[in-house]
Amino acid sequence: MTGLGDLPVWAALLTGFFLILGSALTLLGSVGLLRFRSFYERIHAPTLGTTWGTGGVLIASIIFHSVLQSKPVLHEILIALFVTVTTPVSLMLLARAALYRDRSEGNDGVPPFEMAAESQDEQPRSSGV
Amino acid sequence: MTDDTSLILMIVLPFAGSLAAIILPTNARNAAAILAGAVAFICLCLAVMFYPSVLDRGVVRSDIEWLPTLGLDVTLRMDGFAWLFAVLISGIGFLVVIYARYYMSPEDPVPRFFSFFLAFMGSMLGVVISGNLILLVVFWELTSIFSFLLIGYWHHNASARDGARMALTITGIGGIGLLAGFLLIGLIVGSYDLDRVLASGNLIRSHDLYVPILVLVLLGAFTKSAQFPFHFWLPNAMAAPTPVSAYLHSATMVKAGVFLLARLWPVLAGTYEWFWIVGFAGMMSFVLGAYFAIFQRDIKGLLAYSTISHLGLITLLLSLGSPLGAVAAIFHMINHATFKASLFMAAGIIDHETGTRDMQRLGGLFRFMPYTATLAMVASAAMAGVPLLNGFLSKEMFFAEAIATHADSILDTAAPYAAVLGSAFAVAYSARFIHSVFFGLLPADLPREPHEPPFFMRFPIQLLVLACLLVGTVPGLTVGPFLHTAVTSVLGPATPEYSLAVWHGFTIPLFMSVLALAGGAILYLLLKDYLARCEDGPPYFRRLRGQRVFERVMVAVSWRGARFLESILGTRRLQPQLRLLIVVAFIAAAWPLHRLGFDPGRLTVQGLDVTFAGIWAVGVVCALGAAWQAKFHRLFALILLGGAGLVTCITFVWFSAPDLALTQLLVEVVTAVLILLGLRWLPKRSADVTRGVATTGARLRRYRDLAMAVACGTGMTIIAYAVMTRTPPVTIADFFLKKAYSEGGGKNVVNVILVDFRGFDTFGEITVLGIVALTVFALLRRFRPAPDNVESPEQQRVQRAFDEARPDREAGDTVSDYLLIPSVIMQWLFPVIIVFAAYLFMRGHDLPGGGFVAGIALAAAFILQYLAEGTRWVEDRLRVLPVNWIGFGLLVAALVGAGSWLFGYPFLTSYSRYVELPLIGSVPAATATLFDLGVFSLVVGATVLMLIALAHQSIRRLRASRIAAQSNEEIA
Amino acid sequence: MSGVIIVWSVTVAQLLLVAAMACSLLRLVRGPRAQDRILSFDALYVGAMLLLLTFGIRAGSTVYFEAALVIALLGFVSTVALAKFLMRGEVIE
Amino acid sequence: MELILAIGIGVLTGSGVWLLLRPRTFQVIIGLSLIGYGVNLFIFSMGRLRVNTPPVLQSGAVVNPADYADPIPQALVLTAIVIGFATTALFLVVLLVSRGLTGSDHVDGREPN
Amino acid sequence: MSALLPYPLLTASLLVMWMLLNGLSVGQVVLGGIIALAASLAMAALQPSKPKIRRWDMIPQLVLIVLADILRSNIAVAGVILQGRRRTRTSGFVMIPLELRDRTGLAVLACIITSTPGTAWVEYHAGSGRLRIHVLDLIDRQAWIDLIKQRYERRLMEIFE
Amino acid sequence: METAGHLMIMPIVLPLAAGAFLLLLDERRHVIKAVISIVSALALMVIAIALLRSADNASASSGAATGVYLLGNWQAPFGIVLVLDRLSALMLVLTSVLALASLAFSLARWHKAGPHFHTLFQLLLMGLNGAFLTGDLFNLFVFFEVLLAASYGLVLHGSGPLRVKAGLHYIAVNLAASSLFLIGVSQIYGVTGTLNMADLAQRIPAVPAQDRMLLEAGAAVLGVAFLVKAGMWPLSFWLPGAYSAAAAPVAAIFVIMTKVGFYVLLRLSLLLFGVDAGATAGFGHSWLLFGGMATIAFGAVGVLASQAVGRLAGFSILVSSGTLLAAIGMADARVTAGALFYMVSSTLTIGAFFLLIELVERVQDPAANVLSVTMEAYGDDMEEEVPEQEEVGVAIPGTLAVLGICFAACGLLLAGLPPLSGFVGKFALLSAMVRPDAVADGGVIASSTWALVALLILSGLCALIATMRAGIQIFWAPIEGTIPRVLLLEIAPVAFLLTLCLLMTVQGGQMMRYMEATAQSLHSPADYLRDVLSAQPIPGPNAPRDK
Ligand code: NA
Ligand code: NA
Repeated sequence: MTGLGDLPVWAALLTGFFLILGSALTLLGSVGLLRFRSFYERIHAPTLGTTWGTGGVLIASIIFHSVLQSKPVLHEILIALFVTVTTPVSLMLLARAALYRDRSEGNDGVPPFEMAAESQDEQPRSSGV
Repeated sequence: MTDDTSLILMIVLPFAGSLAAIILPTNARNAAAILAGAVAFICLCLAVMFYPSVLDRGVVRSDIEWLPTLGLDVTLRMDGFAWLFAVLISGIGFLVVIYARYYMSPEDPVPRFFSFFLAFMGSMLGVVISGNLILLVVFWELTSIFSFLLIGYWHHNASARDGARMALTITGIGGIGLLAGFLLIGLIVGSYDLDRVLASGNLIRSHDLYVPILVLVLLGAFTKSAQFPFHFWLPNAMAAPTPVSAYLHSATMVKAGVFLLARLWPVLAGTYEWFWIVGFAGMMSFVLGAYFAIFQRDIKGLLAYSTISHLGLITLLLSLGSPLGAVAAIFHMINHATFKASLFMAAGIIDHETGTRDMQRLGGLFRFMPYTATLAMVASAAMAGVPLLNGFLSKEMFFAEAIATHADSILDTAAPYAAVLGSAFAVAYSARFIHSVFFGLLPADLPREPHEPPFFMRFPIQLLVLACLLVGTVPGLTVGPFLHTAVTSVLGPATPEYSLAVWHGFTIPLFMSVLALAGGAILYLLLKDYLARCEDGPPYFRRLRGQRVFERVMVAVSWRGARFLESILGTRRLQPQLRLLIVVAFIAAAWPLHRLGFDPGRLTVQGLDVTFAGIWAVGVVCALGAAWQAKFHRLFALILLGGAGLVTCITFVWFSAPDLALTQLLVEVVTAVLILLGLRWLPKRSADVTRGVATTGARLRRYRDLAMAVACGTGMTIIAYAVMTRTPPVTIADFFLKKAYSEGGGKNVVNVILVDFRGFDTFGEITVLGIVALTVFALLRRFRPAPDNVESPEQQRVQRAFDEARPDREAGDTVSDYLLIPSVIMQWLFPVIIVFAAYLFMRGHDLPGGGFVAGIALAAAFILQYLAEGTRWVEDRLRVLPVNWIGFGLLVAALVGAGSWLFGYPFLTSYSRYVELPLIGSVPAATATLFDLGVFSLVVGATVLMLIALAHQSIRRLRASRIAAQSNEEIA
Repeated sequence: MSGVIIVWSVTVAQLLLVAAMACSLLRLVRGPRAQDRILSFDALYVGAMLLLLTFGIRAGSTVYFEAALVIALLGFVSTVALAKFLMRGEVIE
Repeated sequence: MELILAIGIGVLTGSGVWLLLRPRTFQVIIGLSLIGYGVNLFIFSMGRLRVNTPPVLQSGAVVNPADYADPIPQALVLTAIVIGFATTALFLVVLLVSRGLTGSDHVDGREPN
Repeated sequence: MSALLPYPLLTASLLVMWMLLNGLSVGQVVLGGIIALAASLAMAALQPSKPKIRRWDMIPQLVLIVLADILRSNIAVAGVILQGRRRTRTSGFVMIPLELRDRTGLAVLACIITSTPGTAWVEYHAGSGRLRIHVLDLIDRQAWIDLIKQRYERRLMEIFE
Repeated sequence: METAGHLMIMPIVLPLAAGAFLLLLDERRHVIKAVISIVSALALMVIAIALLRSADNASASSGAATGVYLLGNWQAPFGIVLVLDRLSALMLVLTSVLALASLAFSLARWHKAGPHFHTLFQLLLMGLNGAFLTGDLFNLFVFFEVLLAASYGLVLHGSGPLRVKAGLHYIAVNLAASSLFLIGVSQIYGVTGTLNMADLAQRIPAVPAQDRMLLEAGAAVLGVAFLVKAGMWPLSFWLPGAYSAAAAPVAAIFVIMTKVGFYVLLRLSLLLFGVDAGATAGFGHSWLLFGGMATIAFGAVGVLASQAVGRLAGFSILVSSGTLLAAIGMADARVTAGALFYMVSSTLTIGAFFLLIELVERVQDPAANVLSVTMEAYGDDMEEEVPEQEEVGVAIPGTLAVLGICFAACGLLLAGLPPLSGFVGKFALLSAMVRPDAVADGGVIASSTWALVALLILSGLCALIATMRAGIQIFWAPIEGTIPRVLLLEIAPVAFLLTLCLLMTVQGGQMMRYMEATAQSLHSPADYLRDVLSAQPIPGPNAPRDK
């Protein structure tokens, strides 16, 4: 039904590669989200999906559509841009909120508010995944 | 004047007079009286003038079309019997008016009295001269209503209110029964016309419905005529002003019942059922009424019970089914009207002059008011059936009928004895009235010094008593011919031979009369001393008070019972209502499926896509989780709801509905923010408080609800699956797909449907959105947070406290630090989203997008700024006027729609073509796009209005608390 | 040939993405804290966005692109609102 | 496919109904939203399911309706979504106002005793 | 000019966005131009702090560096996730005193740090200009501080201040 | 379509334009807003009457029994059509009359009790008229939502705990009902593939047997949605509360809303499941009959049980709805005719009653003059409030008498006692149910019919007892009767509506003729189908585009 037939194989291979790369990275991110112990570790995981995970799929999409329509189809770049700009916003707000909640509940493993330059004495926490 | 017009006038005049009287000033006593008197007198003259035409034509009719298709026309019909009553009603009415003028005190709002009086008279005339059964019911009910107003005239005392209510309730019930009965008669006869009904007596009597008809009609007649067992309302009606009693209980109200019995006598009488029901009621009323009358202390009470008794006599006569009985009944109707009216007026005079009607307090009044006393004596003698008075004649006829055997039965054998007994009682109470009021020694403690009343107060009595005398001495010359016309008009060919002679020789009836007179006299002599000091009401029956029973029943049925029923048949709680709704809907859907043998279609697992299944696994978890968590973890539930929405979007995309996915996504975002805004005003709820204390009942309720939920879900699944797997019908969609581009000017068929083919739906849809936004706005204008929400959220308090506690920081640092960096990005996204919205709008007609999604996107841009910087900051810079956006949007949509009128096309006719613009090339220009602009504008306005109105509550709260603080300072 | 490649890779990619969404959902349900749920909700959105892009490739058309674009540009708004609700107890001050 | 979607519709509606019968206003509003999803998908499914045939015409002037999914249910769902959004917002505000005036978030405005 | 075209750079980039979305054509340029202008005028209403970009030339360099770093740390974090329990790893907070004050610059820095898997922007205090980040795989705290300050902050300060 | 035809859409567009325009005016400009609103309402009445005349004449003279308006110039069944026949015209007139009265009443003060009253009111009218005019099932849903949304706003107008609680229930139930509406409509579409009512009527007989149960299930669910609006027991418990809590003018206009449910049920049951509906003919009639009877019984009980006059009025609505539903269930042209007459009469009556109640309650205690809204007032500082002890009207001595007369009239009308139209309506129903030819064909009259007759009569009795109790308590019992302060503007609408009832009595013959003609055309919808489906769009603007 779609004109997949007249897509050159190299393009198909490239598309497939990036597609699977991107989604694999995203999956990894989610796995990390699932397996990491503390919230502050988990917060790192989704960025896999939002950076190169998204990137991979977008590149695949760009290649695919550009070759298929034999003209540059670049509007996926916008998605990349928007994701890169918006994800930090939510993550920053979320992390700060989590920090506040942990502090107000006096949970351990969170730094005190003190921000004196020499207050680098926070104990790094050792943990497996 | 033609008979038609005078017939109509007889009805119209009284009501017109009533209207005229009601607008008279409250103190216009004479004006009202003169008006009423004039009306009554004219009616009397009209009636009298009818006699010749009634005499030679028998029946005079006048028909005015009213509801022909329902067989209900204004048919007025005057015959001898109706004529007789018309004369009685208007004549006695005239006399009562004169009497009332002097009876009523200047303090009373007399015009209202005469207004009701005239209206009542009109209704009564209507009853007697209406020639259509339903019309008769109309007037019948009117008499009930106006008698209600007349009895309750002195509504400041409770007895009047109760009497009026009881009268209306009983007679109202009767009237409704009468209506039902007449409906059945109409069903049999095929017409409500009186003449046709009177002509089809045999048909009716032989019909299966005869007994129901009889019962219903008698219900009407007995309630009206206060016949046993419906008699008890009448004595309570004595709370009415005496003129009212004199009118209602002599010639009119109560007479309506027996009038009806006589009127329908040819149709209903003569059967076994008729004899038994009517006869029994009549005899009971006759004897018991007379017996009760003896023991009344109140004169009017005595007269009331005697009325019941005399009407019982008439009913008894009619029950016999013999023509002679009917003659006697009609004759007694006349006589009773005359003497009873005069007696009531006399009672009124006594009350008026002495200030009391208690026969134990009264006495020896003969010395003070000889004329009145004489008149009263003559009248009550007539009531007792003393010879040479009219009462005697009809009583004689009654005795004669009583002994004559009709249907062989106990009732029949009892009749003579009952007749004598009742008559004896009548003699006794008449004697008591005369003796205890006018003779004996005068008690000391009379409220005021009695003397003769003014002439015009006595004049009506004189006339009536004169009538009693004349009729009693020379019946043949006076009442004879009129009675004959009346009788023939009722009985027609069946009219028997009868003589009105005073003297028939030494007959059994004569003997019975003597017996009754003697017995009554003796009875009174025996009871005299007892009656002088007994308490009110008859011995043995004192406990059994009809009206108390009635009141009890009324309260039990119409109040307590009703409340109980309402509470079990209905509910005021929401959950049961929703439960019922769901159950009903489920049954409604399941019933046809069950009835027509439903086959859900075979399950096919083919084409089952793992990805899709996985997506829906996510969706299912989200839905169930939301249902599970919504009580204690609102935020969690909200997030899960979002998840379910996301899965819905993916489904839309999967099954080729990109527009739906777009819209759903944007709505998701806005809804989430909206509910979050609301969450702040809901009470804190923690799981551990109420968890685990669920009672068994609660648990059972939960299981029931769970079952219902599962049932509904399964039902939806089955039906959806069934429809999806059936072969689709030929839908109207093909037309849209074919015409969307060629005639709608767009490639995105969904959008073309929305803005063109079915643009009218969108038109209404945006109106809904606008209305809701306005409602939300209006509601929040009056929003008042619950006490536990008034202060700012815990987090803000903690953070402020923290900032204030530290020397290096000041209040608000935390939040400003918090938003410092993110807000930069969110600001820069503002124009980006605007451009994106423009993009969505522009492409709508040809590709997924359109005014609605564009609108929400733009709204999101605004909301993002509010999120980033707070309400004040934004509104210092941006002045969004959402209400105007809404109004503008609606107007644009309406104008675009109406624009097509200019070209003579129907509303919302779109026009699209490509316009060649310099250096831009051909661009699509469809009026549909303009319409979409209206949509866009409205959506922006509505969405922003709702969210911002909600957001404003926080500021409102701050302002309120500030005001509160100030006031506290002022206090301190 | 290339059709087969595309179809297969898209199918695999979609499976991976759905698995990713499932993981995020699992974390969402597990929590333990609200911030974890919000974080995984965000991840869920990203997964959905990528899924939509794969549809575009599978269908060889760009009609599904805007949906993805909407998630990319506006999907974070609800996350922001949620986070702010955690931090301040109030979304718009 | 049909089966999965049907089950999905059922679960959404069922969960919604369950919440609709709960005593707390917030539960009711979530329930109404879930029912909304279910009903929208139900409407959508009434046009039968077609994969990858969006009713967006290729610019070809001649159109074969068989090549496209039924656009009408989609249009109906769009309207339904909008109206659902509006009513959700309204109900939310009403429950807030009720909570404010009665002090309780019970649907009957007072705690059951 | 500045009244009509308050943010030329913004307007331009919005126009580019429009082009990307609608493809290239004269009509779209005109239409997009109008819309972009309108959007930037709307932006002007918000009176945002207007960033001054001094060193255009450094932007591409920074972008490339960041992309590379992101790619590297993607692999690193993926490794961490895949390794599972086989190796213990310490994560923790690092406090970094910043000189960079420009809000836009800070925003870009935030995007960089957050977008890089393995580092997360946690809190920033405008008063003291101190930033706290969380590092997934924390071995040498000072190394991270230098990395951020040397690799990103310096460049950003050159660009924005 | 000639421009005269455009009159048909005016009842929808005019109130919309008025409402939208009112939005652009400043909040505090009450006078100008009131003027616009009233003018619009007046215009609506004039238009409605004109439409009624045209509908009556058209069907009397030419073959075109029904006026058809092709929206967007798209032919039925594809586009949305408005259909004007005697029934819809009648409903339009009734709506406009009631609207005029309530609006006038509200001008005494209610319209200031909250923002955007007039807009909401106008849009409610738009929704009502749309629902009465549209010939498209989904468009009907849209207009239902329009009128419901506006009603949500209006039922809460003036705020206050009572209103909000009742409103919450009202909204919750109706939202659920709306979902049912959607399910029903879409299911019908899924089976028949069309949304146009006339087209549906044509397609339904052809629905294959294995799909018919799905069709009927959809129709049944749809019916439930309408029954909620019509207030059938046991779906009607929200109604008395909501109506008695609503502000007087709002409650008055709401009376027409239960009639919307009746209208749609009547229209659809006769159009889709009438005699020519093949296997599905007569679908649901018995349910309506018995449901209606249950509703009458419950309503009557409620009437007796209610202490507050407001609830009494609310329950009388249920009685009237039940009567109408049962009448549909009878599926007999003459009964339908009677039902239509009864509907008009009872609507006017209860509308007047709701307005009157607020006035007579001032007899009981003058404190009732204070709006609950002013008690609850917690608005913005700039918000204009109705002052606490606002003196309403002046105490004229005649007031009490006038109120008494009006109350008595309402009582008679509710009880169906002579001489007013309440009696005529009830008699029309009864005489249609027990009539010789009804016996002739059926042989005997069904016992259910007898039960219905009894219920009708007894419900009247209950109304009589209850209203009498209330009237005595209000007008007679008080020793020191406080003379209420009533504006002419407030009593005039009541008098207006009651006068109309009187006219209906006097002109009963003509009215009945109209109703019978209406019923006839409803029971033989062939003309309707022909006219709707044969209406041709004007050739023109949508010519194939130059590429
Ligand atoms: Na058109
Ligand atoms: Na990161």
